Amino acid sequence: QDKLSVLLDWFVNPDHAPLVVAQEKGFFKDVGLDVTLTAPADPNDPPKLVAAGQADLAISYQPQLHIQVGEGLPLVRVGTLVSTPLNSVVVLRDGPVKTIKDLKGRKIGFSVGGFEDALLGAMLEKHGLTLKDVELVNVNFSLSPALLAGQVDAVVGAFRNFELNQMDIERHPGRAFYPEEEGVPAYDELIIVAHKDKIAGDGRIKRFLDAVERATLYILNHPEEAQAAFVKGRPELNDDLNRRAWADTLPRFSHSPAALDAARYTRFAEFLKARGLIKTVEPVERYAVVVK
Amino acid sequence: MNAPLRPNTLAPDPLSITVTGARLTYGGTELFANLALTIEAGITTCLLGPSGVGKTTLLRMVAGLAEPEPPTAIDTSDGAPLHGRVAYMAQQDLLLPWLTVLDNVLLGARLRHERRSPALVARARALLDQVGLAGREADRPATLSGGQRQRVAIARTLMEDKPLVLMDEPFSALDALTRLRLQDAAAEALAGRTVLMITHDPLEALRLGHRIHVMTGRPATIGPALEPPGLPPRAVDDPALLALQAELLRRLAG
Amino acid sequence: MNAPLRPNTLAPDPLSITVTGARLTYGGTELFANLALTIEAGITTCLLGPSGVGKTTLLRMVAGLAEPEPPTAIDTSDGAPLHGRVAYMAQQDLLLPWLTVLDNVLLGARLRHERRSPALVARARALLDQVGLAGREADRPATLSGGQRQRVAIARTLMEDKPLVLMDEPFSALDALTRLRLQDAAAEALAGRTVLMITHDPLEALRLGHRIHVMTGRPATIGPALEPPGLPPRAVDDPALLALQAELLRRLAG
Amino acid sequence: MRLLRALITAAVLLALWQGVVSLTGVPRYILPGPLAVADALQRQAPLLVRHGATTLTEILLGLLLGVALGGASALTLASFRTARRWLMPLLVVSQAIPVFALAPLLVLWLGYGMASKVAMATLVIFFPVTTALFDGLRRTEPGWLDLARTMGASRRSVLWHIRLPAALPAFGSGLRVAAAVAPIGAVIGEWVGSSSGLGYLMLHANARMQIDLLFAALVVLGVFAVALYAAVDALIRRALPWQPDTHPAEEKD
Amino acid sequence: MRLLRALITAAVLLALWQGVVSLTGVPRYILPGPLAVADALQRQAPLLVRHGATTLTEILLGLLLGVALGGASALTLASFRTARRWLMPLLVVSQAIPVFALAPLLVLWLGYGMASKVAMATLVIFFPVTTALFDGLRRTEPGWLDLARTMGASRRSVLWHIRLPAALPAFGSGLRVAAAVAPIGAVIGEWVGSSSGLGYLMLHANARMQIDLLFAALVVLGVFAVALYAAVDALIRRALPWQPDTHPAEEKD
Ligand SMILES: Nc1ncnc2c1ncn2[C@@H]1O[C@H](COP(=O)(O)OP(=O)(O)OP(=O)(O)O)[C@@H](O)[C@H]1O
Ligand SMILES: Nc1ncnc2c1ncn2[C@@H]1O[C@H](COP(=O)(O)OP(=O)(O)OP(=O)(O)O)[C@@H](O)[C@H]1O
Ligand SMILES: [Mg+2]
Ligand SMILES: [Mg+2]
Repeated sequence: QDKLSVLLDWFVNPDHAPLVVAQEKGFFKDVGLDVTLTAPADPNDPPKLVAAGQADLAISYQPQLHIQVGEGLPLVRVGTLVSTPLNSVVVLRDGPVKTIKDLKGRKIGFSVGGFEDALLGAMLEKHGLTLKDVELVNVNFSLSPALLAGQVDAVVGAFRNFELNQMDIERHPGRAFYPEEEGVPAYDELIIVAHKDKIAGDGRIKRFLDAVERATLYILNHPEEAQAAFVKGRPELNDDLNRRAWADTLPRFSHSPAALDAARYTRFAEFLKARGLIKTVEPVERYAVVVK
Repeated sequence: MNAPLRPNTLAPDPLSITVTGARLTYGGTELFANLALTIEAGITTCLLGPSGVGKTTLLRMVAGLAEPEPPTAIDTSDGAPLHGRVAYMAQQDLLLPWLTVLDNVLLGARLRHERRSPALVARARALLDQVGLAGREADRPATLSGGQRQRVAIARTLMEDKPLVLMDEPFSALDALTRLRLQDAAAEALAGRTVLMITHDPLEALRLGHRIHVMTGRPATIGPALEPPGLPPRAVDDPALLALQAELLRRLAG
Repeated sequence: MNAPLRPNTLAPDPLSITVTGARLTYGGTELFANLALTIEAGITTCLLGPSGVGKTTLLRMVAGLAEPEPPTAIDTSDGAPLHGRVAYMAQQDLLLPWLTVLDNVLLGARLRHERRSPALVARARALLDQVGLAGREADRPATLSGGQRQRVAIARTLMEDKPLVLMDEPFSALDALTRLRLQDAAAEALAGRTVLMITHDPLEALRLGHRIHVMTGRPATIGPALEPPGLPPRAVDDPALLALQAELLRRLAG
Repeated sequence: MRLLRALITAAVLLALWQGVVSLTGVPRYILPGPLAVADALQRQAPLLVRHGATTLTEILLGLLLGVALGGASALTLASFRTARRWLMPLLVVSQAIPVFALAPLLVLWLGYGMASKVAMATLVIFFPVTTALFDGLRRTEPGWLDLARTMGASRRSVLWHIRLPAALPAFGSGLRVAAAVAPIGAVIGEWVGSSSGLGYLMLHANARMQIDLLFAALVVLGVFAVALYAAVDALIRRALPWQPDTHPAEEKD
Repeated sequence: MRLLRALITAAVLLALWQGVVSLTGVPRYILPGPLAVADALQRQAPLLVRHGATTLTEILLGLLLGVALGGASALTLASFRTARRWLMPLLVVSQAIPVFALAPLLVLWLGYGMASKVAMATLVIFFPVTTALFDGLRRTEPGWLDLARTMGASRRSVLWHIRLPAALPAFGSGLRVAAAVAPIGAVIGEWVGSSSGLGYLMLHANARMQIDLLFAALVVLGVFAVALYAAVDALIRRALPWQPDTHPAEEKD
């Protein structure tokens, strides 16, 4: 059994289903891995700690990867967990904002991820607005409460599989504007990153990705059993919200976690450069690889 | 110069206090049981007794600061409670370090939210002058010598204009001459008032006391009053006093 | 019963101290300037003076606690510095509230990390017995009367076995009889030692002092020594003392 | 009697809470009512007990370490002028650094285990204890110091036998603050990264909008704080019998 | 002389920092070296000044409010036995509640403006000040209280003229702690929700992996803390001239 430490991006939630199911179903054990999953409180920490050699793998986000690599962190993407964007701009469905245009002059809450303003800027520009036309407020991790309580008119950084359900349960259904439909190129929301210099000859990563792939397929084939495995030992995850989020997340898992679409990464890097978040567009192989 | 020491209000009928059946225990030891003492109206009663016999405790009991046990009774001649009618000078000077000398003397007025009238301040200054501390009004207690601190405490007590005055060894830190001077000043200021004064100096008791009691024993008892002839303040070199001093020492020896 | 008061080590050659040209100012006022005093070896020097003249300050200066100004010189007969060779009893009792009476007496040993040997403890207990506090060893200072606290401080000072003993009004809070008893005890315990004692009581100075100085004036000066006949402790009723008392009072008024 | 009082306090608090909820109409995903929280407390009892045990361990360890280190550093500051001059600013700065900036460093050096949480709790407790004791050590009655000096006491001996006992009441004051803030220290530590503890549970519940569970965890934390404070308070009173404790409101007049 | 010492302190700190970086080989995206941070400080000076001004205002307002409220509540606790019995547990609980649980409530009631940050800073400062002053009020020399009683002072008058002045040194001790923790209070408040301030800047820099900027903001925060502490310390010494301040290490022996 080889040990392998994995830092999640946030507390365990349905986004991590393939990892948790692989753990619970013994898929990791089957490939000779003893995996520990650790949740941080700040999603910005895991990539740093992997870069510092504190853990083998971290769950992160594609936009952040570009920024981090731009700042010189020795990171490389080795796998994909969720292959579509999850991020979205959310407003109250029966609120005054019907289109992006209606955001003019309004308060928009965000939870600092480092990339929300760029994303929002692109979406606004498609509709003839700029960031100067709105007021951005950091609401930390209280996105839906801020929106529901009317403190802000919209939030950016809400996950479509999560916050929308949350609002629905509270009987204040929301409306989402999807970045990939509003001028932002599509990207992988959740990716798996490793230290650049440590992947060569490390057979564990390939085996890990195999187990994740197996778990993803298992979830698709046996949603009920997978759900049961997911909440086993985590009774706090067995509630209405998580069950709904589970259903909404299933179709978004990458069916081929190890595969890489290099062109997609280049396209997104160019987008980020245009928005001023990175200075150069590096060759994809410097920061995203297919592990052999 | 002596005028300010005399209270500027008309003193009411002097008060007498009778303590009967007084009982007080500290941790199982009876300090006194069934102790009786009359503090006669309008005169100075001096209390002597060996160190640790319970003089301070008795004084505090009269001042309402020590909790006596039944069947203790403290009766006043006018039947009204003593609270608010006592000026108390403790064995320690108890000056407040953050107040100036003058403000320490004016403490009572400050605590009772009385107006700091020019007359009041003038009286305090005159008292300080009387105890030999003119010019030190603005100093803080930390810069005073032991005897100077005690003199501020005396001025503070005389400043209080109360029918009953309780003083615990008020002159113990003073040199012989200052002591004589202040004894005279105090005797004059307190004339006509009911005073209970603890002292260790038999001669001081004989100079100042109309009646002198000696407290001895455990549980302590109070002996009969010794009433020296003549009116206080008596002259130090009065040969009658020297004879009485020997008598007092005999009583002290119990 | 008196044995324990006598130090159990052989006293070294007694020490004499000469203060010359002493100068000290507090906030612009010269307390003393060019003051001279010799504390003779092996005898008791008593210092009298009006309250606030600077006696305590002088004592503290000798003890190394007050910072004198040039050209002050404090010389010892053996040329060695005084530090660590002084037993000092301040005007306040300075008992530590968290220590028992016995531990307060043993404070010096504790501070110097000396072993708390049975002999040491026995000596402390005997001293407490001598000052009339047998049975109170385990009590805390807060439960003592003013005089009792002072007696603990006396015991603590006598416990220190030092060539120079400085005492600031050591008996001021004691009644006449206890005072006489403790004067005798102290005189015996300190026999052959160099002692400087401040007192306010001329008779006390005359009983205990080999030499008596009076300090007066501002800046203060120290008068010539008065040397009463006979050896201390002298009898209280010695008529020669009474005559000298009048002389002392005259000098005090100086 | 004390128990009764505690119960009434709790009842009044609950009533107030319910009042705020009813009057202001706060939505329950911001402030759930006491009934909802009571329900969560009961339903999730095993969970709360499990995570509470972790946090309690961290709190106690942190308190122990924080008090020990705080005491030691106050003594060091008091012992060496040099230490005081150079270290004090450092201590002050240490208070102004937010955790999240330190979190990766802490994890790097201490890992995700209990060590990093105990370190955080320690850091939070450390400063009030240090300042309180150091301040107490500075305020010694000068007469005692003079006496000790003539008795030939070394500086260390004065510190140990005079200054320290005299400063204990001030130290007690610092301890009380420490007891009250220790729980938050542990919780902040858990935010650094953890897989159990009330702080973890709260973040978790918050992220999932299980606000009733979040508040249930808060209730447990509050109980810890009050219990710790009461225990420390009782301990201090016991340990310092010579210390005047004159409760102002109990005076007669 | 003092300035020189401050400069040397800073230099030693920087050297230590550089030492840690060099020796442990912490990567710069976890702990950048002092040079990198100095560079960021200089490059981003206008940004730091702008956000620093916001935070400083919050700190000062919070300090003012926290000290006023803390002082008032200590006096209330000391005045009314009832208040003491019922309120003390409440105060203790208030310390154990992590911000983020309160954050949505605070924002709901106070909005995203400066009020919620000032409220946080106030909350953080409040408890040390309250406990320190309350403890001081309890430790009055009994002799003074006796004297005041015989002088016919009301309870309120005793509190005001005897207990309070006697408790000022203890209050000063609490103030010092408050000055040191005020900055973190404001920063925590900014995390709750804000669009400017050093806390906001730090979150932002952290997310963008501009760790040098994050640490530059930390440096500014540290300077605030030290300056505040020094100012409060000087103020206290001035205000309490009668208070023995015997620096242990300055004794001669
Ligand atoms: N710290 C100080 N600052 C300013 N003045 C001081 C200070 N200490 C003492 N003094 C002044 O020095 C003078 C001498 O004080 P000292 O205590 O030596 O008097 P003393 O002769 O011992 O008097 P007493 O018999 O009353 O004890 C006094 O007038 C006092 O006010
Ligand atoms: N708080 C207390 N707890 C226990 N015992 C006490 C307390 N206060 C005083 N005592 C004891 O009561 C006795 C009488 O004390 P008190 O102070 O009345 O004596 P005193 O006659 O004034 O003596 P002195 O002349 O020495 O001042 C002493 O033996 C003392 O130890
Ligand atoms: Mg007495
Ligand atoms: Mg003196």
